Amino acid sequence: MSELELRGVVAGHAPRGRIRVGTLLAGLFALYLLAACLFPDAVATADPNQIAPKEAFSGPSPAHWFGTDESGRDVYSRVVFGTANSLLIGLAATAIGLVLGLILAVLAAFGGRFFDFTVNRTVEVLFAFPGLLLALLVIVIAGPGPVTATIAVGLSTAPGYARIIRGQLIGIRSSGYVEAARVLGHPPSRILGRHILPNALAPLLVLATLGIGQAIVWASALSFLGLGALPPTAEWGAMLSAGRTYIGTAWWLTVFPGLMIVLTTVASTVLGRALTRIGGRS
Amino acid sequence: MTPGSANRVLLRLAGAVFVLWAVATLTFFAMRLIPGDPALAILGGPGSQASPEALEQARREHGLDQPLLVQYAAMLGRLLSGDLGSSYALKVPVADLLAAQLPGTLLLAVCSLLVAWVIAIALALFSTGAGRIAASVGHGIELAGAALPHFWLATVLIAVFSTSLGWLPPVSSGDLSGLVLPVLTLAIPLAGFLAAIMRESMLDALAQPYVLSARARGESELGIRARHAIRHAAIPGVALSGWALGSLLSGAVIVETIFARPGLGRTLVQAVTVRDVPVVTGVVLVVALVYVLMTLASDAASAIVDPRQRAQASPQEVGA
Amino acid sequence: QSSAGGEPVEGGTLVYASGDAEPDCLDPHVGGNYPQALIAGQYLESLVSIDEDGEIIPWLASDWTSSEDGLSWDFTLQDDVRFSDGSPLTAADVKATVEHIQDPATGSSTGYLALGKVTGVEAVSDTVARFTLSAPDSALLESLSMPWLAIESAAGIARGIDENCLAPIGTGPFVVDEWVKQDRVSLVRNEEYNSPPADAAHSGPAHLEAIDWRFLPDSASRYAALQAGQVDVIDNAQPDTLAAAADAGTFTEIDAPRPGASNRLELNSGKAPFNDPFVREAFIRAVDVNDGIDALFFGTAERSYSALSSVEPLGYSDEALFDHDLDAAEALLDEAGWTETDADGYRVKNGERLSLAFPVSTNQSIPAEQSLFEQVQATAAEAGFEVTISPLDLSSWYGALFSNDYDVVSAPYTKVGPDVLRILYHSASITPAPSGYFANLAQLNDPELDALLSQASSSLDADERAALYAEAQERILGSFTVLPLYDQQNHFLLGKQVQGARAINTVSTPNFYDAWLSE
Amino acid sequence: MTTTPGSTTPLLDVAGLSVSFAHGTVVHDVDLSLHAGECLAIVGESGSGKSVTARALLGLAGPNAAVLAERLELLGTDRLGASERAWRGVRGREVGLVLQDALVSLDPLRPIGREIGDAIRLHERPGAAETHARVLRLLERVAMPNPEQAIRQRSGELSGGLRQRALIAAALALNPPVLIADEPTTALDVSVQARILALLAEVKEQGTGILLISHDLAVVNQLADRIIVMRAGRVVEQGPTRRLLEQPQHAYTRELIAAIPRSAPRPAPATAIPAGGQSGAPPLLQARGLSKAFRVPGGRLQAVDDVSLELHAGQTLGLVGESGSGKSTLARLLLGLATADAGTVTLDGEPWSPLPEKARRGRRHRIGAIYQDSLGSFDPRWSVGRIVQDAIRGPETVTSLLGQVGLAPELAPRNPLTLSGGQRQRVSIARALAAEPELLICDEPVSALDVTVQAQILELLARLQRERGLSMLFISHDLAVIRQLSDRVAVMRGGRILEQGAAESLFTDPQHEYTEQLLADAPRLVG
Ligand SMILES: Nc1ncnc2c1ncn2[C@@H]1O[C@H](COP(=O)(O)OP(=O)(O)OP(=O)(O)O)[C@@H](O)[C@H]1O
Ligand SMILES: Nc1ncnc2c1ncn2[C@@H]1O[C@H](COP(=O)(O)OP(=O)(O)OP(=O)(O)O)[C@@H](O)[C@H]1O
Ligand SMILES: [Mg+2]
Ligand SMILES: [Mg+2]
Ligand code: NI
Repeated sequence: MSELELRGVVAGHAPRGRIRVGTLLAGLFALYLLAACLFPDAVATADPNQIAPKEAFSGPSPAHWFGTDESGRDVYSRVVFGTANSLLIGLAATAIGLVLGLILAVLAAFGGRFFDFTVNRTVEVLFAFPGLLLALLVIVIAGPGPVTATIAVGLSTAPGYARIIRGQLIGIRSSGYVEAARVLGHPPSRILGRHILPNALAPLLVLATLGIGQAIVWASALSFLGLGALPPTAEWGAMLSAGRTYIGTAWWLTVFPGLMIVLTTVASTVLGRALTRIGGRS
Repeated sequence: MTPGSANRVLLRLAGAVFVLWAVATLTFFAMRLIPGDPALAILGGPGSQASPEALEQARREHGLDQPLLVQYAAMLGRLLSGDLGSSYALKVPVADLLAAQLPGTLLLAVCSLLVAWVIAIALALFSTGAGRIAASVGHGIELAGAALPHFWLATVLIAVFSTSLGWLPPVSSGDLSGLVLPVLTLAIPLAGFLAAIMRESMLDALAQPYVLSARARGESELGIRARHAIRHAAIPGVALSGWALGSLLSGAVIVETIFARPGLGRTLVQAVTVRDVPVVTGVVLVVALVYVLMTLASDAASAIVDPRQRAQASPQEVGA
Repeated sequence: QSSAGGEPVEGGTLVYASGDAEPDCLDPHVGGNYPQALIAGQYLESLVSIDEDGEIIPWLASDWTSSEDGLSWDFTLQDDVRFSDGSPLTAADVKATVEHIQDPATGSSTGYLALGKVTGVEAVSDTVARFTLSAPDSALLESLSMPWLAIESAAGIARGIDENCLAPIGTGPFVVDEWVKQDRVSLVRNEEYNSPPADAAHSGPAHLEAIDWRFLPDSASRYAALQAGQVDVIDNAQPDTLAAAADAGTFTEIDAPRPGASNRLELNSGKAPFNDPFVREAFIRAVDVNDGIDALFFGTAERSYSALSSVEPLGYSDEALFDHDLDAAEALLDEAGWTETDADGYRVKNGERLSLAFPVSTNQSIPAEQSLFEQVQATAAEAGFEVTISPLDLSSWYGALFSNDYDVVSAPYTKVGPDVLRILYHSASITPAPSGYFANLAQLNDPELDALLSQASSSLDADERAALYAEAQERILGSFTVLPLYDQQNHFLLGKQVQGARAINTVSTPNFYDAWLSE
Repeated sequence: MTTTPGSTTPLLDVAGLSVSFAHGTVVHDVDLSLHAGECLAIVGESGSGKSVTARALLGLAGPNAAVLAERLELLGTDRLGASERAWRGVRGREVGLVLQDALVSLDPLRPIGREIGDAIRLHERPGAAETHARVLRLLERVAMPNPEQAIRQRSGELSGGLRQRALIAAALALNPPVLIADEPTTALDVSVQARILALLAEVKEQGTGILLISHDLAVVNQLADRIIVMRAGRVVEQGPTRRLLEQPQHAYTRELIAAIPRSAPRPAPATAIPAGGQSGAPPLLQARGLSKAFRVPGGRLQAVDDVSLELHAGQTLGLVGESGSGKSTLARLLLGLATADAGTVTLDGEPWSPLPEKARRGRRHRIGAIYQDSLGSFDPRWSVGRIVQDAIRGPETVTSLLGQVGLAPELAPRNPLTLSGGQRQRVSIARALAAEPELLICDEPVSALDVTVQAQILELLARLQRERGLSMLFISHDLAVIRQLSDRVAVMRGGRILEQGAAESLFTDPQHEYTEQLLADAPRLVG
């Protein structure tokens, strides 16, 4: 009796219960970032602000893993010391953007009869206001600095989030399960909290994890316009934009901070997924 | 039903006018809030050694000596009569300036949006089904794409396609070949973003019974994603497109700077830098207008992609 | 000065890529900044020019004489010069030009200040214009050589600012044809041109048929465009590009430092902590920029020890004042009472940290310079100075200066001749103009210096003038309010096909009258 | 030209088929074969593995399934370990599959014309015009009213029965030699069901082999040549239809046959409930002049047209009618899920439907609902247990509620997507009961249940009515069920109520000719 297995149709999912290699790597990277945030001195190999103009623009070497920058500072150590600032901008700006976006979207999608016109229009006004101008205004008014950059980036990304979430909410609010919950007499807050938001959360999670990297990039764009972090603060976005001038002569100035941003985004996405997988099963 | 839909259109229009008004108002007061004297902008920028008489005269001429509310009313009056005013710094009518800047930026933004969609859909189609490795690689590309700074991408694209290969001009040359690199620069990160969002909804959609039913008809994996799942997955992205275009318009500044393209983004940043209030207001109004139009379009597009949204166009009594 | 010889080729369009901001107005009378000077040199001409040796030479004015007391100057104009609109150049146009610059409604700054002592111009005849002055002005000819005081047609001026800004009417070798905002200015050859300066290489119309003057704000793209052959000339070539270009060997470089002041840091002596000369000296001793300049500028910029540009013949240097000496700095700080040190290693006095505000204009400082400022920050910290660098947009930067919210600042100033010292360091320049503008950012208030500067600017005796300026500079540098860095950088890169282009020795703007394109 | 079973190579020949999921093996060692022109029916307990077997035959058991078989031959070709590409050639062309979940098996974003057209386009490549024509013909064959309009509608705009017909049309599109039909008539009224059965008979006549899965033994009796009875993933008995129905061998088969609802009147309620109006109390639920129209391609569709009805406490109102006649829409109006164009609903004499949602919320718990599309009514991210738990208002627990509807507590952590059709329907019922409503609006609550489970559920409902005075609006196409359960019955067609009256009189003495026809079309097990 020969038993032959029929192939499944869709590429099979990983077997449950085993941690994937990707998740493991992402976790390790996250730990590394955490260490860099909390104990930068231990993780770094040099003082991030120690200049050595004579050693400027030297490529990666055992002494300087990521090379040195235009002032001879150790790029690796600057990347390490920049972690806290960059993650602050990434996380806080994304949090601001998402929370604001979520509130706006919920108001827009569930404004109700009375609020419908005014709230929706107000939300639209915020959407319509160019994000760049918003960022510029915040910086011009409040002066440059990490907090300002965070707020500026958060504010200017909120409308995008709001827009996506709103589209998502509109689809979900007419779904059968939301109707079923209404028929059960559950109050809107409960429906929103238990059905609508969690179901809108999948794309939201992607947004959030992507947002971390994007916020840092946004901040670097502000640096490009000359309005980024205060020197000599190490911050990935500012390092990127400062290193851009030398992209032809010293590639390591942009590639390593850029890589950190990308890796952070990837790791947070992978971890976010893993978390929802665990959460979704329980 | 007809009076109802006529009402809806009217409401929508009123909404659009409201948005434009509010945006103009916000800009007006925000520009007063920031430090810097607009009268200086009129007299050759903040570094000018303008005489007191000249400053006084400039203020009087532009009504800057009036109380704020009077100035505000005057601005609204001008806007209502369709007059965007004259640039403080450039001394040309803002309308002319915008007419010259808008087409280039709009072309850039629209092309970028379209190219981004093409790339995003291709990514989503080819990396969601085929094997774990391909999926991971595809996902990695998306995430990296979404996390690429424009200026870095632009510089790399120039280094590869202009300096090394010599295929494309590094800066705008006025023809289509000059549009390729700027469009790619804007499109690649947006594509990564769109694709990453699509992927989630796509995976959800692929678990649905109608997908099984399509398989039972003999639909291929690609066909399933292309004909079924992608539409479900595209819903959030489509909703985003109107906003994306608006933000591309104002956010094009980096690309416009690097590729030396005249455009709204540069105009806006420059105008903010020298406090050229009429130009800032003009650009903001244009961006808002494009946004309003695009929202209408993307709502319509969403309704095509997802008819459920059409049914919900009027507010339901979910919340209240 | 084209090294590659050969007969000039007639015709062709030269594409010039400018990294400077696009002017708001093509008429350099209005406002008056360097970007305007760059382009205006192609279509406007001045009464006089300056040759390689720094001597004043004739241009639109073939001859000039001054009265004994120096209060009246007669300029005789060249014969038969015509504006691009066909009208002849007369003394009335000179009069109209000066009146235009002095009219507050024009909003001229650079030209206006340079004509400070001129009370009026009289058209003695069609060809003779007489300037009357309130006081002798040793800088008058230097001032008049600058593009911001170039002669425009009276008829053109009469059209009003708005129109004149779009296409000023001058006598230059090229004429403004079209201005596409944020993109380019098209210049076409002036076929009737006959008024080259005395040091030009040829006569008659220019070789080039047209110049396509493009605005390419990004330095990397500018260089990429030059490499791709999309443009023929770029300005504001960045240090790394210059190094790369020198390695590649495929481009010609023109290094033309700007005249007037050098690029320098000014220490605000008007308020604490820099009202204490010990603290100023301590700062200057503490800061080490030499290695940084070498690295950041790839050897394209030379350290300066003078308040004036190296192209100024009357410039005075004193290297000894700027020796890096950390021990001396610390001793000076101790002496000034900044004896304590806090946990972060900064000096403290009466519970107050030794903090310095350093606003940096991101529109005016190139990346290499901003990096250098970070090194200033880092080296000053070693002595216990906390330097806070805030990158600001132009308006906010001026705002910070006007409200006296700065201790260190870098603000370049371009003007032909040492008279720039009077503008920058005379105590009269501490009083802000109504717009808030004041040029004496060091807030140097030294009556003796004031006297020296006033005397020098009225002295018509060259030797006396030189001696006075030397003494004045000694006082300025000795006050430790100035840390000179290097000349105002002004590098052009030209494709090998460009021949005969040069920078004019007035304010070092490029001139394409003699230029031609080979191939 | 009927082929005698066994005389030729079978179209379908399977031996030792087993399917396992992470939680266990759900199909054990199933053998079956199907010949041209033959109809093989699979009947059995809900959740016994019928649908999984059907899907496995097409290589569609799903990514989490492990499928093992000793032999799997389709049209004489071995398909063991076939490549995905090879399977694609089979699906739709050699084997047509009508999935059980008719309500959710059509892409909600695409017009059904496209969905059916795809089946054609994928294997043959006719022009657009020809595809259109063929789709139209198919829709006519499955008795789709107004096919020209339907072709442009999306599944969300179609009633359950209309969707099911579209799905059958898609499966028949290429005249495949094998047709697997999983509960193809659950959502159809008896008249349309009769037409579809006739169509299937005709197809069979033409030589197609049909594998029919159904809980409705009357339907099976009409069409099937052989029957397989499944329980708990195993085949317990098989044989020719007549023999099996008349002399069932296995105890479960006997149980099944005994549970078939006879078209018999409702047993008299234990406690006499006063008929409406006599007590003077207002009806629990009353609708007056309800109307609702939809915009459809090329016009408007009056889905509910001036409907008035009343339902008294402790009573059951049965609602029968043509598929697409507006039953579900009426239910949605009564629930306040859709806004009526005209008319009002009162609950206990107090206004209900015109009120804003806020004003209704406090009384929501009095009305429960069982939806026709049960899967759509479940939050896709929630487990069965959580869905039920969320609705509980009384002392019951998830386990006890699941037990009442015949579900094992092991199902609680599962996602509804992985349940069988009947299991989902029972989760939906459990959820409705969890809220302990006074009034239950049930839209085809037992359509996917095998007769034994169905009997169990009906008994449960009857008990609740007896014990708690539960009132019900009971929508069903199954006249026997309606007759067994209802006090009064309303008959709908084209959005209107044609006839309304006491159940018994309506069944014995129908006034309207449509009602007469309905009664005539009802399939009977014997006869
Ligand atoms: N994708 C799946 N993942 C896990 N379990 C599944 C999946 N699909 C079905 N099952 C389980 O397999 C068993 C058989 O399901 P199947 O759908 O075949 O039942 P069925 O006989 O068709 O029942 P019904 O008459 O209720 O439709 C059920 O217990 C069901 O819960
Ligand atoms: N959202 C909608 N948009 C357009 N038409 C609709 C919509 N919902 C229902 N219809 C149409 O209204 C009619 C009545 O539908 P309904 O679902 O009430 O029928 P039903 O009596 O429940 O039928 P079935 O027994 O088949 O479920 C159908 O023709 C259907 O196509
Ligand atoms: Mg089933
Ligand atoms: Mg229905
Ligand atoms: Ni049935």
